[in-house]
Amino acid sequence: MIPLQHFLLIGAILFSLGLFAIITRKNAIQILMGIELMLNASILNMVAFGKYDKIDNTGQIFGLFIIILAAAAVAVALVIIMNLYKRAQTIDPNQTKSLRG
Amino acid sequence: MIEQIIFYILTAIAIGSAAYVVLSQHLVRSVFMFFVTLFAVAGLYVFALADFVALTQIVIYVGGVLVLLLFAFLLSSKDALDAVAEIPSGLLSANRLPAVLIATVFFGLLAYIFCNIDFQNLNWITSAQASGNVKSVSDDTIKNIGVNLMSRYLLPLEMISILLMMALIGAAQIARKEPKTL
Amino acid sequence: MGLLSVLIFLPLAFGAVILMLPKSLNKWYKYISLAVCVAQLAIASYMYCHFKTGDAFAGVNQLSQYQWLENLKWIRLDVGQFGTLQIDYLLGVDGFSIGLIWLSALVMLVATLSSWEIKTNLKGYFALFLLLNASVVGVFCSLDLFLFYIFYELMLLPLYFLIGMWGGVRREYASIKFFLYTLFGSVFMLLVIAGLYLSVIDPNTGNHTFNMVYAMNPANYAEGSIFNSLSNIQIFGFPARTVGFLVVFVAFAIKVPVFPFHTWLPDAHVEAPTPISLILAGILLKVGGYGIIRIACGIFPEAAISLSFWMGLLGIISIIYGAMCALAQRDLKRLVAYSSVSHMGFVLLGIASLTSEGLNGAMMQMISHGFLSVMLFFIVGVIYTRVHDRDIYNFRGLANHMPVFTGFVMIAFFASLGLPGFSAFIAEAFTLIGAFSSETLNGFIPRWMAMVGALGILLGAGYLLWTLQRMFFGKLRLKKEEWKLALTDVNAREVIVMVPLAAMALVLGVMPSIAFDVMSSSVNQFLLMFK
Amino acid sequence: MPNFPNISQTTTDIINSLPYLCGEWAIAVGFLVVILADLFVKNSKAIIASLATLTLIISGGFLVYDLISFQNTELLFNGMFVFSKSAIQFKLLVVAVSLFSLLFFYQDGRLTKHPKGINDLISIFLAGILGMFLLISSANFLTLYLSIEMISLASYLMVSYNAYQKNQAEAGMKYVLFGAVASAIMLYGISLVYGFTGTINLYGDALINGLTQIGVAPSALAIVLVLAGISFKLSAVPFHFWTPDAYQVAPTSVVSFLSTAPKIAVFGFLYYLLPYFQIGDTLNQFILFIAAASMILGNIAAVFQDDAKRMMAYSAIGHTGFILMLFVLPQALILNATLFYLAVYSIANIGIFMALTYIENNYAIFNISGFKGLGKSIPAIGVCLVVFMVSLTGIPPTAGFVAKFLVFSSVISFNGANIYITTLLVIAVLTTVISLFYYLKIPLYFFLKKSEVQFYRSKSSKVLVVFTVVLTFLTLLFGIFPSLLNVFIH
Amino acid sequence: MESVFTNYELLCLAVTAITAPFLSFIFSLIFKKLAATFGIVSITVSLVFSAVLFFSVWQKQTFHFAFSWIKLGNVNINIGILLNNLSVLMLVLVSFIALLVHIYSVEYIRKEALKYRYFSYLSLFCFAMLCVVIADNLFLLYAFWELVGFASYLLIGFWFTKKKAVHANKKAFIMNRVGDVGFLIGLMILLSQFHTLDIETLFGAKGIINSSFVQNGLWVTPFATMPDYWLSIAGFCFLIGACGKSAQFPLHSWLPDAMQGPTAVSSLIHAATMVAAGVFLLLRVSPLFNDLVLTTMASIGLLTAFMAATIALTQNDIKKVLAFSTISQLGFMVLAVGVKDNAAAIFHLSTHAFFKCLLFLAAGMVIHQLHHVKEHTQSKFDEQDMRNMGGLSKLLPVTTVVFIIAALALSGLPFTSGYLSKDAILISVFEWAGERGGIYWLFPIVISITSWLTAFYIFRVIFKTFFGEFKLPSLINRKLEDLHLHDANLWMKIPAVVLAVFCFGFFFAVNPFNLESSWLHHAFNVKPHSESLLHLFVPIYINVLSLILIVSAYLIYVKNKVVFTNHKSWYYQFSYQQWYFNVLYDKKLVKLILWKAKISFWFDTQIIDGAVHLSAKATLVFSKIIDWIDRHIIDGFVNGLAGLVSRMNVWFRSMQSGKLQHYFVWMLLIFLSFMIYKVII
Repeated sequence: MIPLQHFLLIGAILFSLGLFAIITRKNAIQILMGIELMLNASILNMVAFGKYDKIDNTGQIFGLFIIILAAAAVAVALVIIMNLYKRAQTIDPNQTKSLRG
Repeated sequence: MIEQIIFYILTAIAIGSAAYVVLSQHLVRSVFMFFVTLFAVAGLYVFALADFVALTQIVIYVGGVLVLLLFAFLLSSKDALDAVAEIPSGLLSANRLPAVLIATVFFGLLAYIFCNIDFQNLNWITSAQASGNVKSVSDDTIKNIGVNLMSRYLLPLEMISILLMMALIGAAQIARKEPKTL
Repeated sequence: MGLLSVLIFLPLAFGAVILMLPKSLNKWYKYISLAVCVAQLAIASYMYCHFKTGDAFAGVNQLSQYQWLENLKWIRLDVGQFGTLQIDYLLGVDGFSIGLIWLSALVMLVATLSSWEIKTNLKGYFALFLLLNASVVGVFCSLDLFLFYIFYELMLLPLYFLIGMWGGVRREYASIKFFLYTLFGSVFMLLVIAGLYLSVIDPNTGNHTFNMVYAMNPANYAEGSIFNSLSNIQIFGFPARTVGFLVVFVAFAIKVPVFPFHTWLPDAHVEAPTPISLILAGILLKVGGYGIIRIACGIFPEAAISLSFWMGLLGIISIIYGAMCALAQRDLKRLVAYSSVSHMGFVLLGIASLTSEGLNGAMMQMISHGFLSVMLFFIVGVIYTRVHDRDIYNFRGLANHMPVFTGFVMIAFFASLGLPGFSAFIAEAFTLIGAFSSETLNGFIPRWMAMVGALGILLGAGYLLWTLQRMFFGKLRLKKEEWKLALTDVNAREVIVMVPLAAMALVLGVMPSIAFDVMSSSVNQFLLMFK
Repeated sequence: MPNFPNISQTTTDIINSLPYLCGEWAIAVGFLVVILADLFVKNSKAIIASLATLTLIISGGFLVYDLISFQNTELLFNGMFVFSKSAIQFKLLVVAVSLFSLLFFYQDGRLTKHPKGINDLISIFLAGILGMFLLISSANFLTLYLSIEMISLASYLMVSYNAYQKNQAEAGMKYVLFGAVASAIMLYGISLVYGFTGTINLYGDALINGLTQIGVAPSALAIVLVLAGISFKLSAVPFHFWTPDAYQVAPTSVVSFLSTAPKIAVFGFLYYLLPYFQIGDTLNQFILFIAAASMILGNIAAVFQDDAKRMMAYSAIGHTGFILMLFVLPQALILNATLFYLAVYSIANIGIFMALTYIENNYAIFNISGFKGLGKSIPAIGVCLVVFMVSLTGIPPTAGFVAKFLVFSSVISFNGANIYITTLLVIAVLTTVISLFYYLKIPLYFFLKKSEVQFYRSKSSKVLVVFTVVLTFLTLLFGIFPSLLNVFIH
Repeated sequence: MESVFTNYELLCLAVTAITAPFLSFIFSLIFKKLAATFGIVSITVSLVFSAVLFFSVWQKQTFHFAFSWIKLGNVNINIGILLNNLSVLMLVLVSFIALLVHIYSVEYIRKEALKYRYFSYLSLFCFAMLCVVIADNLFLLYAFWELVGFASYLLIGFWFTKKKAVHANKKAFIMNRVGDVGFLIGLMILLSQFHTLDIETLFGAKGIINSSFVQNGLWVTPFATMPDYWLSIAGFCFLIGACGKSAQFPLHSWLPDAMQGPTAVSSLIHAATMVAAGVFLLLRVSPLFNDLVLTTMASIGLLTAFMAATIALTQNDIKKVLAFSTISQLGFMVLAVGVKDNAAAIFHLSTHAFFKCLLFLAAGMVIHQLHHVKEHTQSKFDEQDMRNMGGLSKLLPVTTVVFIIAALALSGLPFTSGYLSKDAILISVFEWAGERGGIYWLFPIVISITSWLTAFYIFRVIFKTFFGEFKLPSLINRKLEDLHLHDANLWMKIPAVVLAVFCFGFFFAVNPFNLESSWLHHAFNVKPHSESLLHLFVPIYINVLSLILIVSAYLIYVKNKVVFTNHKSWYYQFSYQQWYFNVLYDKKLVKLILWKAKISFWFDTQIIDGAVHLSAKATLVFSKIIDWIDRHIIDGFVNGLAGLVSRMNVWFRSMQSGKLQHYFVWMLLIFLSFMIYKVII
């Protein structure tokens, strides 16, 4: 039996790594990957807790919804990022700073 | 016992690959390493008795999302790929210092809280255990998910259908070429 | 629809008419405006003449004693938990307001007459002017705090544009400064008004009410409410009622203006076109004094008592400080503006004394200053419209060149430095007498304040005589030769403007009872709250 | 079926729930119909416009019907959806705002001249409204998450809808990534809440009991994490960063929609959340903090902005803070004030953006400093702008004043002497004064400054002027007779 | 004795007497050409009515009429008329002298373009002054007191294109204002103590001032109580008021400057009437003064009298000499009030009015004629400078005679009115000092010296102006005949002659040597002087010494100046040998006196006037500082707040750097800090 804490800690590590990624990566797509890491942490938590919810199965279903939604969100985000690439020839968030102040 | 060992191996793979994804200076490698992470995490789901979710993770995430990411990445980052060596490294460069700070503090915070909670004695878990509302390895999760989706979670399901429709339309609209007649 | 409503809505209606009229009727706007003002003055005069005096009509904290009372249910807004927001269209006048209403009618008329100098965008100008007119009158006759506040704020917007669009070089700075300053005070006041609303209960209906007359009666405060004097609620460690008083006081002190909240005044005056300067000095400053009396002191009497020393202190600082600043100016309009600070300091001193003499004197000073400052600003305007310069050093020896004008200048100057025979003398003397006897009568402010205040009279003589000497006496010498032609003596319109002002100052100086009779019973009634 | 003890009950619940959701169904059907019409009808612009309008009206009609016929509060769809009077009020407000926005879309030059057409925007827009409806009625974290994502995705798409310039695309990217991060954080919070309480239902004892049992620190962490996503939608500090960038370059009509409708929805949701999240004083403190920070930052950062829409973005942040101030109070106190304020704010905001669009369409001016002397050319628009600005500042006789007064008196009536609340009030007042400074900048440039250049005017329709004037009239009318607006709201 | 008139008629008379000049003031401004006529007619009316009033009230009754003017709280202020001995006397005095000055002015001001203004101002002044005299309460008195100052302001600045005149009138008004402030504060003290300002009620025979007392450091009145120092403060305040108006030290420096006005004005306002108003006020409120105030008053009077007299010794401007002389004589009066001899003060006030007015008129005639010469010859010289004069007695005989008569009166030589009044004061001072002894003996000594100096300086003027050699012709290179210098015409001569008549003592006393026989003095003298040697001794020694000084002045100024320079000349030897008591009088004493005079003048111009200017300067500098504070600190604070906002604006906007990841960092930092706050704390 794996203790709940361990799932949670793994999730926390993944989440923190995701945070690190979104701050440091120089590429919008990699930032998106960081976000996916964070989402994975959440799913992990959900399914871990879902073990104690057999009838409603909330944890697992929530996890499924998250995965599906992440796909949709990634699709939208990618479209927007590709649009940026088309207009600015870069997806480095540091290079695109015309809106400021 | 073997269960634990596999779990921790998977954990190590997941965290290690995720760290590589996050820290690597080599962009393409980091993307590919993300495959590994997702697989490993899917493995962890299985250990949480969520085999269907793990499956979905592999099918949708790895098969769909990540491929999409990779395509986009390759499409957009030709220049970036060429200039791999130029990406600055080191702890202090760019936003790394605040990033390290934020990530560690956040993790510390979470860890501190998780370690201070006795999950086994939470009311809802004890009552679930008492009423037998706990999954066992042999349970048929897929059926349960199916029924629940169509009954209890019907509204969210409908919602997400509209959401996906909208995302589809929007993404298609933005991605499609503008007509010549401007 | 009572007379007061007519007073308020007449200008509003005709303002709308002006907006409707086509641009080709440009010339007629000012005559419409003039007609409105004349009508207002006639109504105000009628009211003044038929104003019933005596203790049975004192007003202040007795709603039934107000005259020309109008009470309409206006807003009944369901706001959930704390009942219905009950706002009444409640108008009425008593001894404190009737004089000021008449004053505003006169000043508005004078300002209209001096608006002849405005040449651009007449439609906008007169529409805003009439809006301002309506709101000013509204401020003086509304007895509902919400209504009062609406009119109070409504004055700002037209003024902002009137200063900002027709003003001088730094008009943008001046107008925004004026606006921000006033808003600063009034938004805080809004909090207090909200607090008052939640505290005061209409004794007849049991609802919360904005009625400021009810707010003056401690019995009408709901138990445990924030401004109930028995509930001892503390805000930042001070009693809530003291904080309430302070907030309201500061809001109006900005308007008066009292040191150290006065710095908007010189800028606003200097940049404002002449008619707006007239209104600013003649009416708007009085709104501050009126508010301090009726709202700050009337609703929070015990806080006023405990802080009267500081009020008095601010008053004398304003007197001396304003005079000193005036002495240092070389811009004539700035000088006059600072002199307003000094003169309005007397108002505060008189209010702080909380004696019959002091309060009457303060009211008198407001009315008197209404006439005199308007005249002073008009005088500045006369010079400015001719040569577009106001620097005192650029003029000399105008007395021979513009004898009639100089005559008016002499009258205005000497009247405002407190020459007997003019209203300012009576006003200042009574203010000081009140301030002096305060220590004996009620012990609110010490005697030395009156003595220091008396020094202000001396300093007043200083800067006005200096100006007189510098600009009007001596041999004619102007900065530019061509000014000699430009500086013609006053024309008929200008005389028509100045004569009634000077006459009023004189009449009130010789027969102050005209004003005192009307207000004294109200003042006595008011003072009963401080016993 | 032993494994599914509740299945029959859940199914009947679903069937019983269906009629309550007519408003939502109408939008959903409208969404589909619009898509189909776009696919199969040529030159469908006018048809889709009328279809969308019809959808909104029908939905509004259903809502009104619900409002009149149902008084009770019910949980529907197995605790997924809450049906209540006040939720309908918020939804009606959303519908009203959306109607204005819809009309507005068809006047915005950037959208109407868009080569890819406006039809897709309408369908996204409808889906967004559906998301808002569901958000307002969310009764558990799953629907909360989904509806917030729905609104977010719709918003991302609308902002990036015709991003042809670099900075437009950039704004879209920032918005989407920022939003994704915020929702990831919220999701993590939801997962923790679920873990701590075993339930994802918002309303019920399980949540409160679970969070109370777990202790202050974990529950605070979970709640704050959840609130991150909500704050992002409200664009409250510190989740406001996307706002100025997105507002500045997005099509003005879209900005007008985004700055009003989602906010109403989120506040509607927050209004319901209030009593259920009161574990310790975390919620109050967090709201206190973000309210104060939003008011200060929003209003101060707006001061020297030159881009009109960017300024309005900061102003929106400030107003969010101001409304949030209400949410430190008990639920019972705030409904009317919130609705009133939101309605008034929306009217003024839409009005301003309409006026700005008119100027964009006709003069292609985006900067406030470019407005110099415009008052001479378009005095009507100028006067309207002044009224809106005054309303946003909260000066009589506009509706903004009454709204502001209601907020103040609600806060004071609760506990005017509390030191934190008093400090918050003082901040609110001071920032109101500051806000005057930038709000008056528009009239300042419009009327007070003289123009240096000749304006080139391209002729376009006057519909926007009419709308603007109508909204101005409403602002003044509700300022003088606020009871009228209350009638509408109720 | 019953009056001939009913009260109502008295009221009408009094009102007419005071309104006549007011009407004239108005009509003069409207009908410009008839201004002089209006002025003269109105003041004649006033005089006649005053005279009637005088005869019906003098020593017979006190008439008091009042109606309520302002009634507020505790304050009830009347408009009213109080006719008693003092007021009717002043009424007659003022209107009489004013009439003469009016007549005189007709000629004096004939060539001025704006003479209607002159007459209208003069009428205004008469109106105000008459009102001051008969006002029944202090508030009203104060009002007209200021109005008098205003009229004086107008008249001093009559030639408003003259820079000096404008400066002078400003100075006069402001220094008067200093006094007014004192007066006002005094009023406030009285009002809050007694709740009335009615002179009769306060200070009359049954005045409530008598029912107030000082006890345990408190000043108790039937109405209120104050610490006792307020009694002294009240006294000092009125004293300051009087000092301002009566040009007493330290507020005296405006009077010499006021000589910039027309000489006729100087004679009426700045010699005879207005400046006496200060003394009049002191007389009105005299029951209020306690010992401290009285002693101070006496000291101020003494100091002023002495200082002004010494200054007058060296002045070359004829009007300046007279101005200082006025200050000095007013000092005598204040001293008299200070030693509680009100009768002497009133008496001297009256006699002084005549002879000082005459002196000014005569000087005015000289100046006027010289002015004609100046215009006629189109040369430039100062027509007021005595160094340009000399030997005018032959050319202007009438002027000379009247001037000498007035001078004699001023010096207090027998047969003149001054003899009586000045001796009255001197005797009182001697008696007063005798009662107190010690240091107080300084008072009679100094006042005696002053008295002698008076004789010396006024005769210096006479000798320098009317005797010796006429220096002007050589100065401007014209022959004497070309100057056409002659006596003024009748318009000017008649008033002078009339006044000269009134300089004789017969008019005031049956026996011109006996003070006690003076009806005027008698009327006010509550307690008769004790019969003592003083009555005999004081006049004699004063007069003898005065005569000696006059002669010496003659020797010095008429015969030549060599007395100072050429020791061997026979004049010097003569004086040295003949007047053997050279201990008292030799060149050294003269030099000493002159030196002292110079010192005094220097002191006056540099220190006193300097102080006045300095305080004006200081006020100005202070005002500049305040202005600076206003602009930079008060307004600076406001702008600083705006600056703070803009600082924060810059900071907030720098947070919005445009880089997405900076947004993340900021967001997470703020968010995390809140969470840490929540979780840890």
